[in-house]
Amino acid sequence: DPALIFDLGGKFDKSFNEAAYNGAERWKAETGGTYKELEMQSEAQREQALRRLAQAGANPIVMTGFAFGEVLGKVAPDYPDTKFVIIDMVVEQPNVQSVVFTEEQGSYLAGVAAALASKSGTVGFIGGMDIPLIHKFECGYAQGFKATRPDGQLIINYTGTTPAAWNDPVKGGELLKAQVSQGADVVYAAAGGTGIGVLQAAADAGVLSIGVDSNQNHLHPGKVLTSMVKGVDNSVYDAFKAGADVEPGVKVMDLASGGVSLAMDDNNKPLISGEIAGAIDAAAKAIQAGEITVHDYMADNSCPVR
Amino acid sequence: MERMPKWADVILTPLISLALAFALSALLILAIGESPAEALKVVVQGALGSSYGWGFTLYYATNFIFTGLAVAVAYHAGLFNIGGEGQAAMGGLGVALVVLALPWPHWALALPAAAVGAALMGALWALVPAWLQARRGSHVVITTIMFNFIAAALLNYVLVNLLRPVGSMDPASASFPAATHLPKLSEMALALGVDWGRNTPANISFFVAVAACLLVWLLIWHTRLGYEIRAFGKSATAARYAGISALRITVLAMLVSGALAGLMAVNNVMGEAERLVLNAVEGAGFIGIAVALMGRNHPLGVLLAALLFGFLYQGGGELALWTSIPRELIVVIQALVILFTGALDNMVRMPLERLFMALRRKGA
Amino acid sequence: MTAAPAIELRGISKAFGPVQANRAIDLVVPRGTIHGIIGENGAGKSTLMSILYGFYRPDAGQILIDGKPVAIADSQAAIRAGIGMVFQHFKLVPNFTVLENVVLGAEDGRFLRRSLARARAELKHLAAEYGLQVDPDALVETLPLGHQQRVEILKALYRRADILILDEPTGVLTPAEADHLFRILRSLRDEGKTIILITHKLREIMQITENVSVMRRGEMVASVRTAATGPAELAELMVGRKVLLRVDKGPARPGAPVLEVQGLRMVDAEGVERLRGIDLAIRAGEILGIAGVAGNGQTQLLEILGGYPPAGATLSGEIRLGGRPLPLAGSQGRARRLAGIGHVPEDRQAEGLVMDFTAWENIAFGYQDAPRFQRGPLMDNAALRADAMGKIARFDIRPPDPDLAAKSFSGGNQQKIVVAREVERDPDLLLVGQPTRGVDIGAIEFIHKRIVALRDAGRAVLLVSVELDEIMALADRILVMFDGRIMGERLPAEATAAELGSLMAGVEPALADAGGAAG
Amino acid sequence: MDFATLIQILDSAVRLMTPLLLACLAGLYSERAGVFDIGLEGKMLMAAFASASVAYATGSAWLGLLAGIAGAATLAGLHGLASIRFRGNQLISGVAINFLASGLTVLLGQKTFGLGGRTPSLSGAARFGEITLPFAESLRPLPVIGPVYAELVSGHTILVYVAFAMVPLTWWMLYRTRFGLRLRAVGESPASVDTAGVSVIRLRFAAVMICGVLCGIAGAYLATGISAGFVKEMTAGRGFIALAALIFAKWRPWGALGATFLFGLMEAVANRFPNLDLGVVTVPSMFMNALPYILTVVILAGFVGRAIPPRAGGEPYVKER
Ligand SMILES: Nc1ncnc2c1ncn2[C@@H]1O[C@H](COP(=O)(O)OP(=O)(O)OP(=O)(O)O)[C@@H](O)[C@H]1O
Ligand SMILES: Nc1ncnc2c1ncn2[C@@H]1O[C@H](COP(=O)(O)OP(=O)(O)OP(=O)(O)O)[C@@H](O)[C@H]1O
Ligand SMILES: [Mg+2]
Ligand SMILES: [Mg+2]
Repeated sequence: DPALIFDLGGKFDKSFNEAAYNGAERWKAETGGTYKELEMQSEAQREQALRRLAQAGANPIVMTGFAFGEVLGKVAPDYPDTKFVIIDMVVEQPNVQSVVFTEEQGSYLAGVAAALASKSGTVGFIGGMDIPLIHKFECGYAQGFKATRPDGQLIINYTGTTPAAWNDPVKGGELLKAQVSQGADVVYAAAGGTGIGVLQAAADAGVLSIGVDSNQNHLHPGKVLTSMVKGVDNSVYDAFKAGADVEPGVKVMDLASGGVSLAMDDNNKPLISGEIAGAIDAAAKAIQAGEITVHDYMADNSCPVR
Repeated sequence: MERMPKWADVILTPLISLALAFALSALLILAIGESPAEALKVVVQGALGSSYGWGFTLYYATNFIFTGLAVAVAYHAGLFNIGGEGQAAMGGLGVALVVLALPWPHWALALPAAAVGAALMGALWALVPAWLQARRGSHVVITTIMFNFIAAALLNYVLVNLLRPVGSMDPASASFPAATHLPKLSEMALALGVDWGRNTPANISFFVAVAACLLVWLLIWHTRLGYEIRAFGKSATAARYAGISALRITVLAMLVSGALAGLMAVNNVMGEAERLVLNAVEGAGFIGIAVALMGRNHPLGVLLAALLFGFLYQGGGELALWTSIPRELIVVIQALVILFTGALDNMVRMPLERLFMALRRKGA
Repeated sequence: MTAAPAIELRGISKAFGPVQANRAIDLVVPRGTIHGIIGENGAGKSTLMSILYGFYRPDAGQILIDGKPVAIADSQAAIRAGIGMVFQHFKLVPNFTVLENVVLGAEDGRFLRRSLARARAELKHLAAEYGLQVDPDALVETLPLGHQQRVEILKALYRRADILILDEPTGVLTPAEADHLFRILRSLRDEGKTIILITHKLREIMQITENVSVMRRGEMVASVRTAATGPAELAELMVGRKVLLRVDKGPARPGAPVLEVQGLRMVDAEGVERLRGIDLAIRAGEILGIAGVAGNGQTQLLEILGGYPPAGATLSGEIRLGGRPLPLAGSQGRARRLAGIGHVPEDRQAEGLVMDFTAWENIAFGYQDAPRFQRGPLMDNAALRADAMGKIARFDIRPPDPDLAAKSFSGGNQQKIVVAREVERDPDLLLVGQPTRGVDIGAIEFIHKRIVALRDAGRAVLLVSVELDEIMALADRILVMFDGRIMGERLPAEATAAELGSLMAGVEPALADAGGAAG
Repeated sequence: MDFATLIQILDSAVRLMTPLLLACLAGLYSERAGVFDIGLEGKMLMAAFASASVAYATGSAWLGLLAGIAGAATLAGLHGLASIRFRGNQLISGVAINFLASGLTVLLGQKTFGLGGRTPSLSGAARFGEITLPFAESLRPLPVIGPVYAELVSGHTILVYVAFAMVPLTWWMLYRTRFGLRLRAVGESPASVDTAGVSVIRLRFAAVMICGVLCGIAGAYLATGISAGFVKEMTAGRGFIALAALIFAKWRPWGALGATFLFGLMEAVANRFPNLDLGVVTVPSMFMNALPYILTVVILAGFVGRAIPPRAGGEPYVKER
């Protein structure tokens, strides 16, 4: 059986753990198979969980989150016959598939959409903890926004420095209000449970928000401009489906492969004008064609625009 | 003459309280539609049923011993140190800086140096609140809470901007060199020819923690400083009469307390993760409060309470890992254990006392 | 009125855990009388009265008021039955005003304004009627103890108490205040109120009571008419053996000056000058007594000499010990002890002892760094215990259990622990504040003997006490302090209580002796 | 900074301080009566969960509020049972309550809604809406007071006004009523209250239950006022900040207003100026986020003297040992 390990945020984090869960459930529904799932309780359990699952014969073992990288590098060689899939991190081992997403590309599109949907010319970004991964989102978003609206204003907030930063909808709402009071009328939230508060407050304040990781358009129909969807669910689904035949190596999930995308559905249809849809499409094509390169914050820890 | 025999007070009362807490937990498990017997089996099996489980239980217990001792030492001086979380986090920074700064040839050299680094950083993080309390009267409860947040911010900054290897996604320091890896208890057992607790994080720091218990016991009850700490904690006016300086005791007690909390990093950062990650403390600082209070601020009590919490933590982890019971159940069980053994203990003690008094009267 | 007694207790028993504090006690107090109760520390006096006041519940026994059995489940019931009580340790809220304290629990209605207004008027009336003046708006913690006691009495009267219990009321009073209190008690009695007075002072029993009951170890051993007995008999009944009621001491043989104080001034943190230029000298082999009403700077003088001036105080002047000047500033407690100054502080519970420490730990308190208590880097707990065992034996500290917490000893035995510690160090100078406050006569006798023995061994003693009797009996010379100044010096043999009393009140007697003050 | 920005920041400060103020006043009642309470966090969390669940189930924010109050009051009763009736250690009891709430909310939430402890988002009458005070719009054009009234004073949920009204009410209760007199007395000297014929246990229980009610309102505000639903651990340390504010306020109602306003204000400022550009360097976001805490320490050290807690605080009332 395959197995799935969720990172510390837990499987209902409204973010990528939940997406992974959804992918696994879809596989289960379609194939009628069973899988083993584990939620991390503490840092020390990572290795324990990996080893126990490997010993129990789970294959492949999928895990979400860069925090597993270190441990997986240590554990994978001990179980050469087991396949491991790690999401959001590259681990170079012969039996590991590393799935990474080009969040900067999806966020670029979100920036384009925000730029065009904004009437005021000011948009916002609200991140959870100030960590490199979230800067990747921020930087892609900023690039898309500035490319579309060079004179526009971008307001950036991070919620905190403790794990509470991911679970503080009250603070998320307040940050949104602060950004709105500075003129922002489209705000992109990459902040887990805090983002729920951002989307809510945006809906209340009558401004647009952009969801993240999963499709969050349905949370406030007609008020969420779009969501930057990371295809974690698909990756998990694919891995489960491939079973023991998962292909090792780095799998880059980018725009081209549909790994990242903007969610379009009935909920946000009224918000996406032809102009916006066109611009998003154009940008997506340009990126796929290599005409636009979206700078990856992780490459050099800096962002060309701010 | 006491109301009841000492053994009844220190053994019987907590055991009955514990039984009550577990009984209530069982009801709760029933209420959420699971089997208490099954859960109990998983917990006990997972935490104590194998050398493997022990390897985790002891690892968690080690963390809690350090933070529990930290709270206990401050408590003896009448200070409530809620800052274990921040101090332990800073201790982690101390360990990382020491280990990464020099090419250590052997762990036996790196361990003492890292311990000093951890203790110094932890102590430093307690120093400011201590000094402010003694000199400016700023309540140590507030300042240590604030310093927890400040430590988190500082660590966030240092890990993301300074210690993170280039190109790494993970807000964590580089991995520590292999030479500085501490011997795991399993490796030590293997050296003695025993196959014990393979691949578990318990490491030599456990002995450091036990030694710390002993040292704290000596400090508090067998040194002049300990005598003065206790005197000051029990009666500040009497301490003045005896020429005991409030500033000196407050600062020293908090330094020792902070250093103990900081030392936890030897276990989790150096012994387990072998690098510094964000939020490495994982709330052990707060559990230390419960451990100290339940252990009645005595090192032996702290040791036992830490083992109990290590057991619950590991057993609960297993429960969440291998059954469909959510991990929060174990938080509730922990809460009930704290409540019954620590706060509702008189609910058991009072009737017991009456019972023993009645028995005695009949016997007399 | 003569028919039923105001109070009748039948077979009252009370145990605190294993301690039997009261054992089948019977007591009858006729209406309109003052009834004394005496007994050693821990005899159970306070417990018995607390039961009468509904603070504790008896394990067995019956209470009759005016011949009718009443159930006194709590203090509310006692108050309703017309009982008021002034506790040994006052039950006042320190940071409340006098008015708030009086009103607490006896408010009229939900809102305070009415209650406070009525209490203010009533207080004025009571003050005038009984001479119980206190500022109704003063915070209780700022009042001298004598005034706090007035507040307690006012509380009882405000609640229209018919029966008033006073538990060791004179322990905190100056002689003048005590006289004043007794006048009040007499006038209350004359109005038909019934009063129970607990005291350790036989003189007071003889002076004011009609009947007296003696308690020993939880039992009522005797109840007699005061006129039919005398101090010696009472003392013997109390202690169970013959007690010396006078301090037995020979003439002093003073030697070289040990302590010289010159121009000592102290301004406290609030900017009030508490000591206004104190000059004094004590010689080896003499006891210098300082008399004065509490609150006239004696406390501060002792604290400064002991090396721990009040926080934020500014000091000036000079203190020399054996000719060498001592530094004034900072916390000098350790240094003073090393220099040979022992100190029995005024407040044994707050200063002299750590109440949660065991007896043996307290035996080293303040001397924890003495070399003989150290063993390498550690403290030599075995040596401490051995030392404690010796002191417990020599000072007859009861129970002789070094592992008992200080708070579990009775007041007298607590004081013995402190005295044993300070006296046995054989200091060159012993500072003693209120050594026998609240202590029973057996223990008083013992403590006085040890102080005299120290003097006879050629040591200097500075004795501060508000008990004029104690000063007169112990001191070789007497200084009287008033308002931070030395008002005059007298020799005990020549001084009269009246003369000292007026000095204590700040009044120079007509024949003021110009060069009186030492220095 | 212009006037409009100032108003916006103050407006945000008001919203952010409200849960702190309620929790701080809650703690004030309890601690003034001599019962320490580090379980404010847990009680708020429980209330937030209960109110969100019931509001979702019934569609009524008011029923949610009642449920929140009931949830917090249950935990308060537990605290009272442990620390008053059974004379247990008040700090331990508080710690236990925090753990209990943290676990129970998620456990029950998962059992009920299956969303990992989250409740579904609330909308419509299941939330407390913002109230526009009379004349807010017509007064808006007036200089200064117009915007102050229309933006700052008007436009909050009812619970915000309740919180602010609690300050004078608490002051009045504490200093002008019989109950307040006894409450203050029992925290300073329970024996005085006892010998005055008033039950210490009953008084303390009353105080602890009031504390529960106020924590209940605070929690309901978090889940059904300022946001729309429960998220696990959503109190995010506010109970501890409220405790800090209480000490800061020296256990006085108006002080509580000031202290919690300061915390709210600092958070609002940090939210508004996330990247302080000092010309040469830009202060990293981490430090802007920590700024409220750093400033608290500075203010505490610089301006606030020793805070003396109620004398009998933390100690159970024992008359027979
Ligand atoms: N919930 C709380 N509210 C306010 N203060 C608290 C709370 N919990 C703890 N404290 C403070 O923390 C300390 C608790 O520790 P401890 O029981 O030793 O008290 P303490 O001896 O009164 O302390 P202190 O030395 O400050 O007088 C107390 O000082 C108390 O004021
Ligand atoms: N609350 C209590 N809990 C336990 N024991 C107590 C309590 N109060 C008094 N005792 C014990 O009961 C006995 C009688 O004490 P009580 O205070 O009545 O004596 P007393 O005659 O008033 O002494 P003193 O002259 O010192 O005031 C003592 O042994 C004392 O230790
Ligand atoms: Mg203390
Ligand atoms: Mg007594």
